[in-house]
Amino acid sequence: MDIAYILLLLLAPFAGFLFNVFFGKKLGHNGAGYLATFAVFVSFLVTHFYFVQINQTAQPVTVKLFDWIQLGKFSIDFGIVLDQLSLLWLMFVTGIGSLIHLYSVSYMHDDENRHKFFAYLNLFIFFMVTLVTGSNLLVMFIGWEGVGLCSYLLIGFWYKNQDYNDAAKKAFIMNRIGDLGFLIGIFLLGHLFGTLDYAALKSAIMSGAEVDHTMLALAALALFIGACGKSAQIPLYTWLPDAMAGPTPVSALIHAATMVTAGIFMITRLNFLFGISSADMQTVNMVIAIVGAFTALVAATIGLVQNDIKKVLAYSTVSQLGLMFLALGLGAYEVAVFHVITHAFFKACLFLGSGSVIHAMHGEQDMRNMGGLKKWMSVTYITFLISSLAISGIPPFSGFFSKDEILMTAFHENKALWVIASLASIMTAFYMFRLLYLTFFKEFRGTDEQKHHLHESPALITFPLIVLAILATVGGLISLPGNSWLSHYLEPIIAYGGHSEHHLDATAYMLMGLAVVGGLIGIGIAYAKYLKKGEVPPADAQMTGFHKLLYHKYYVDEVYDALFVKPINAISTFLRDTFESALSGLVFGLGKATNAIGDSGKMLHNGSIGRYLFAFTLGVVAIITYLFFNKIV
Amino acid sequence: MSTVLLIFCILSAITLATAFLTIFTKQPIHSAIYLVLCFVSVAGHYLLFNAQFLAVVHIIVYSGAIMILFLFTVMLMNLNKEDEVHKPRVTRLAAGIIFILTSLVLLAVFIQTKPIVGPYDETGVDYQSIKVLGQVLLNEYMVPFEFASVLLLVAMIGAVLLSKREKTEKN
Amino acid sequence: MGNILNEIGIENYIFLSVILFSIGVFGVLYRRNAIIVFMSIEIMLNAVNLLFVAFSTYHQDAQGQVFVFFSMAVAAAEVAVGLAIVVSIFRNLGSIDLDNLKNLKG
Amino acid sequence: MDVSIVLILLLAGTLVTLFSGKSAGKVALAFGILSLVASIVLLSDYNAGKSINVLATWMENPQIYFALNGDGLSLAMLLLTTSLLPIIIYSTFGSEVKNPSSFYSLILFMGFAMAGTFLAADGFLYYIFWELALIPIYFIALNWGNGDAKERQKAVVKFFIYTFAGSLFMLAGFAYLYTKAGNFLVGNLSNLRLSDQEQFWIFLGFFAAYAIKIPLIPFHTWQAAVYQKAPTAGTMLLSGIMLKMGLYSVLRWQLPIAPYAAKAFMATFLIFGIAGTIYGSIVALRQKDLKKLLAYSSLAHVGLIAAGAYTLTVDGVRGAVLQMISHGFVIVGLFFAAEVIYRRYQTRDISQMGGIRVQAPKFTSMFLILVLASVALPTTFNFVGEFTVLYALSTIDIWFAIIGGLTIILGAYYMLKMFQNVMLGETNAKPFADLTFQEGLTMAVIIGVLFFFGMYPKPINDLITPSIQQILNYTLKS
Repeated sequence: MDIAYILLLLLAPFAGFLFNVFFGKKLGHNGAGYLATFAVFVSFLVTHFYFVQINQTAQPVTVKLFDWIQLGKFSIDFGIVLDQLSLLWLMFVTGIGSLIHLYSVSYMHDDENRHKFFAYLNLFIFFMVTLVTGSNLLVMFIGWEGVGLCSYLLIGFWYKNQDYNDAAKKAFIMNRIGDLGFLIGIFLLGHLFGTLDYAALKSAIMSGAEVDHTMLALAALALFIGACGKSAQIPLYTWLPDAMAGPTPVSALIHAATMVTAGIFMITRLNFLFGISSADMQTVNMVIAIVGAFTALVAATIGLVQNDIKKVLAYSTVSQLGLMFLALGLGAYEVAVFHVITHAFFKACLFLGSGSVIHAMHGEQDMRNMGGLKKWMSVTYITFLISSLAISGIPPFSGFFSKDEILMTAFHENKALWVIASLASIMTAFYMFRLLYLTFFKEFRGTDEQKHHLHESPALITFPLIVLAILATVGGLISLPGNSWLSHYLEPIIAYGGHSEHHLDATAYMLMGLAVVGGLIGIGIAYAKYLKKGEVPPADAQMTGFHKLLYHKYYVDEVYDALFVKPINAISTFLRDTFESALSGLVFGLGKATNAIGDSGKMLHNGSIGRYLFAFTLGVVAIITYLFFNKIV
Repeated sequence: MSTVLLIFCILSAITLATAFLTIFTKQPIHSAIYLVLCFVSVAGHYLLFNAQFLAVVHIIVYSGAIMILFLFTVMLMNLNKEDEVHKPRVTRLAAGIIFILTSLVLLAVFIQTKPIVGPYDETGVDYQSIKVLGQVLLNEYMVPFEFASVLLLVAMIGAVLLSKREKTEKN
Repeated sequence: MGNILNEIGIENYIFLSVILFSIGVFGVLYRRNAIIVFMSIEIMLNAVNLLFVAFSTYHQDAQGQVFVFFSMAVAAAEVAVGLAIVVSIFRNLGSIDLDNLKNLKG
Repeated sequence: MDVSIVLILLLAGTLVTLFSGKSAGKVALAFGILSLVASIVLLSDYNAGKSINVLATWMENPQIYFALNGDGLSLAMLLLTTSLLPIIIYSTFGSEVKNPSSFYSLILFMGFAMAGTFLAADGFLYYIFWELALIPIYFIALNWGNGDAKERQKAVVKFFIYTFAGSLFMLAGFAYLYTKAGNFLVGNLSNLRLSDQEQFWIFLGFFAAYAIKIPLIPFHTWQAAVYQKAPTAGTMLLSGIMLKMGLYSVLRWQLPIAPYAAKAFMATFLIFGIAGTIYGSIVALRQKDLKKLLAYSSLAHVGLIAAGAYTLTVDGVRGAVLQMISHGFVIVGLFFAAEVIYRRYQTRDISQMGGIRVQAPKFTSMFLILVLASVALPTTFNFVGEFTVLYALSTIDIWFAIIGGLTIILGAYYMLKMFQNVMLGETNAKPFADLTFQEGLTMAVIIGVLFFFGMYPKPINDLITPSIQQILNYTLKS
């Protein structure tokens, strides 16, 4: 019975994908969209069924579908495991997924390739489900690469624009760099333990078998590189802002709520590995925490000055992901998971809200050309405001609880990281409200024609916004400080007793207060700068100094370009034009040498029979001499 | 010195001399005539061996058929002139050296191989009369014999084909 | 009739044949006229034939003579074809000077 | 029934096709499918435990047997050959072929020679088949190729001489082995106890032949030019099957006969293979000609396959074989895609393409799937092979896996770049008709195979593993 349900869970989106690919165009105007939504919703229902079940039984469901790859030491089967962690992820992947599908029906209604869009979205859900539910690392890798593929397809959805295609390609390749790390991690683990199955790995590690701990730490580091690629951490984060080239629902679904959290999922899934208390592993964890903290800070600083509404959100996403990795590095897995969930709610809401704005503005994304939209788009405005408050960490919205947990953990573990994280979250509050003020307040700064068309988005768009806003508001309830349902729920997953819950003592309250004050400071600065003074960010050409540096994202793209892309291309050109022909010349030079020898040999063969005859007789004499006299001489 | 040996010496002298003259004479016609003499003297050698049949056949084939062919060719080409240019001096010298070299090597080979000891076989059995030869030829060597006929036929056809004027020449 | 070799000796025949053969070789190398070269080849063949017969007598065996028959047949065929070639060369080139035949040059 | 039936069918097909005039293509296809059916029947016989080997004396002196062995490895390669042959033949149906009867006849003859190479168990017989395969491709490339006739001839003659010259070293090796063993049977040759010195030279001689055929860098210089000049069917034969002959021979002949040398020089040859992978990937980046780009991608892939074979581990060899089969399919598909574009645009210059996707969505999807398969996306067959090979490399040394794994990144880079430049962007001014039924079917079959075995490689795995085990037992015994 389980198999049937699980296949339904897995294959419903896949069936939706196939159907939309082949018949999507014939399904009428919105048919493809509704079909896709329905497919994801089916998955959501199945997930819900299991979610309820596991809450009662606490027994994970494991199904082996078939043997997949055999290696000398072990074989890898295509198995599915539905435990607390994967179900939790499935809940918001399929749940938010359904909402965004629904949203897209309206958002994409006038695109000629709608059916493909929905096909890709469904395919994405399918791979995401595979990623989350796989019972071993390699099945996860299927999903891992699959979602990368869908990300590629969707970023480059408007394929006529080569810039978008470049962005898509960049995303795929950067992800692939991470994927190589992931693969190396898989190899090392497979080599060490002879299995890739989570349960088997866990029991092997927990049983304290003699293994090379340095190798283990290396494996963890390699896996972390994989996570860096997928979850956009330094140094592999630059693809995510570019990925905003895709349609906005894609940004919401893939590049904010689900796919980019795959790295966190993977590390949480392997917490029995990352949580080992060896010196090497602690170094790895430190690396993770530092990378996370710096990513949070760097992305936040870049986010401060961006003018593209989606770019701001993209950097905000990178920054928030950094915070999650900080938590992971500090061993607070359930805190990271908590932030993943709340972040999924409010960031999806923010992206969908920005999509609603862009929709109203007919594709305009530059905030300098917006303003005063509150008047026309009240639902969008309110949901946006709620989500902004949530991400800024203002109580009682969900973001407050999750972010506070991270800061608190950081404070207890490492004060320097706490300072960095706090700075990042102050900046977050600032740029979110900068975004809000520039977009929704003051006078409209766009063209008259745009103004003429301004309107609130239809119900299909606002409905998901409202649902997500509600979730962003109350999402914090799942893990209230001091009484965390989430920690309790994830207990079987966390191998090392979990992160000790913070007591609600004076320090804790002080930290909460500090966080809130920090958030308010950020909001206050934004208020003073953009609402009171009514500043508008300067045009690109007028930027100077540090502002310009930030606006150009520290020129990281350019540096990467100069360090990696250009040299490789230059080497390629050199090899193609010079080296290949030289090599070819070398090999075929042998032929030429033979020719030259032949040419000189030609002198002998001048066609004169007389000379041939001489040679012949001499030869005969020589042969006879050899035959008869060699024994004597 | 017995009579036979004397005859042998005279014949050998003729043979060698005419062979040399064949080569040194400038006029091809003369060469051909010397060659005929040479062949006849070789037939004389055969007679010395009491191989009459062979001697006859030799004269018929060589002096008769082959030499006629040569003569005809020479006449056909109207080569009866002393217009042949000598080869370069070096070449001629080299030819001489090779002549000596070949002789020495071959002689050395024959001397080296098997010294002849004692008197020669004399079984008294008839081995070279026409009758015996015919039997050997048509029993043991039946197949090669037939092939020889095929060979001659082919050679004849080949010769005819080769010496026929090509049609393209007319065009 | 007694064996003639008792009076002359096989060595003499060997000497004779060797020298005759060498004369043939010499002629091939010495002359440029294709017909004379042909004749030299015939001389070489005769030298060999002669030795065959000598040894045939030496062993008192007819096989050597049979071989001479075959060699004559081959010689006849060879001369026929060879002279035909010479004739056609003469027709094409107007000369049968071997040193003028350089078509073998690669 | 024994394995010679396939050879007989293909040879008969060659003759019948030669005299079948205008319907040659269909006749050839029929024979191709027949041989596929025959190989499948053989496979089931083999799985049922029946003997399908052939052993007959061919010559007494030197002692040469007409010996054909159908073990798992050979059968896998035979199936690759016989399943790609009909696909290749069918793929040509959309374009005009001059003088079809000899063209298709040559293709079948090539199939015959390659199948023979995969089956032969006698070194002499094997060598004959090996060289025989060179003749038809020579004529195919020369007479039906594209581009300037003179340049084409130059490239093709180079190719012929180069590969032939390499093979002569192998022949010398076989000749030496014969003096040792007294015959050419692979079993006997593998059981020879050669000295280290002898093994070294034998290994090197075989390597000369295989490195050129595969090709490994720096012996690849014939490849790109010939792939570019040959007609697409010829390129498919070359890249899909023929280069697998070299890889297969490494496993069948080189490793078991010279095990000591294989072990002693393992690291060197691993580096050869991996360097080829990286080199091919980098050179492919900036190619202007679509077929040349694919040629270099092929160079990159076979480098990795060769590295897998030289690891001398079950995983590595198995991965190499899986990768050989999957690469055969995917590269045929990709070259076919190039052909599809060529039929419409009459060019292979990437800079003249672009913007095709709007006009040909079906083609775009299928092409993209092939591109993704070529960069080893999980669920495609190529991933199974590449993963296994890389895993095997990592068991030797993790750095081999890391550097070899760069192909994952670089491969994605050049393939996606190519895809972007060829298919995406503003709508091309030149019209591009979407796939015809014939083209669609060709690609669909290939894609179907790639996905099926990508998810369920077990049948092939079970087929090849025992023979690989056996080969490695020979190799690792001493």
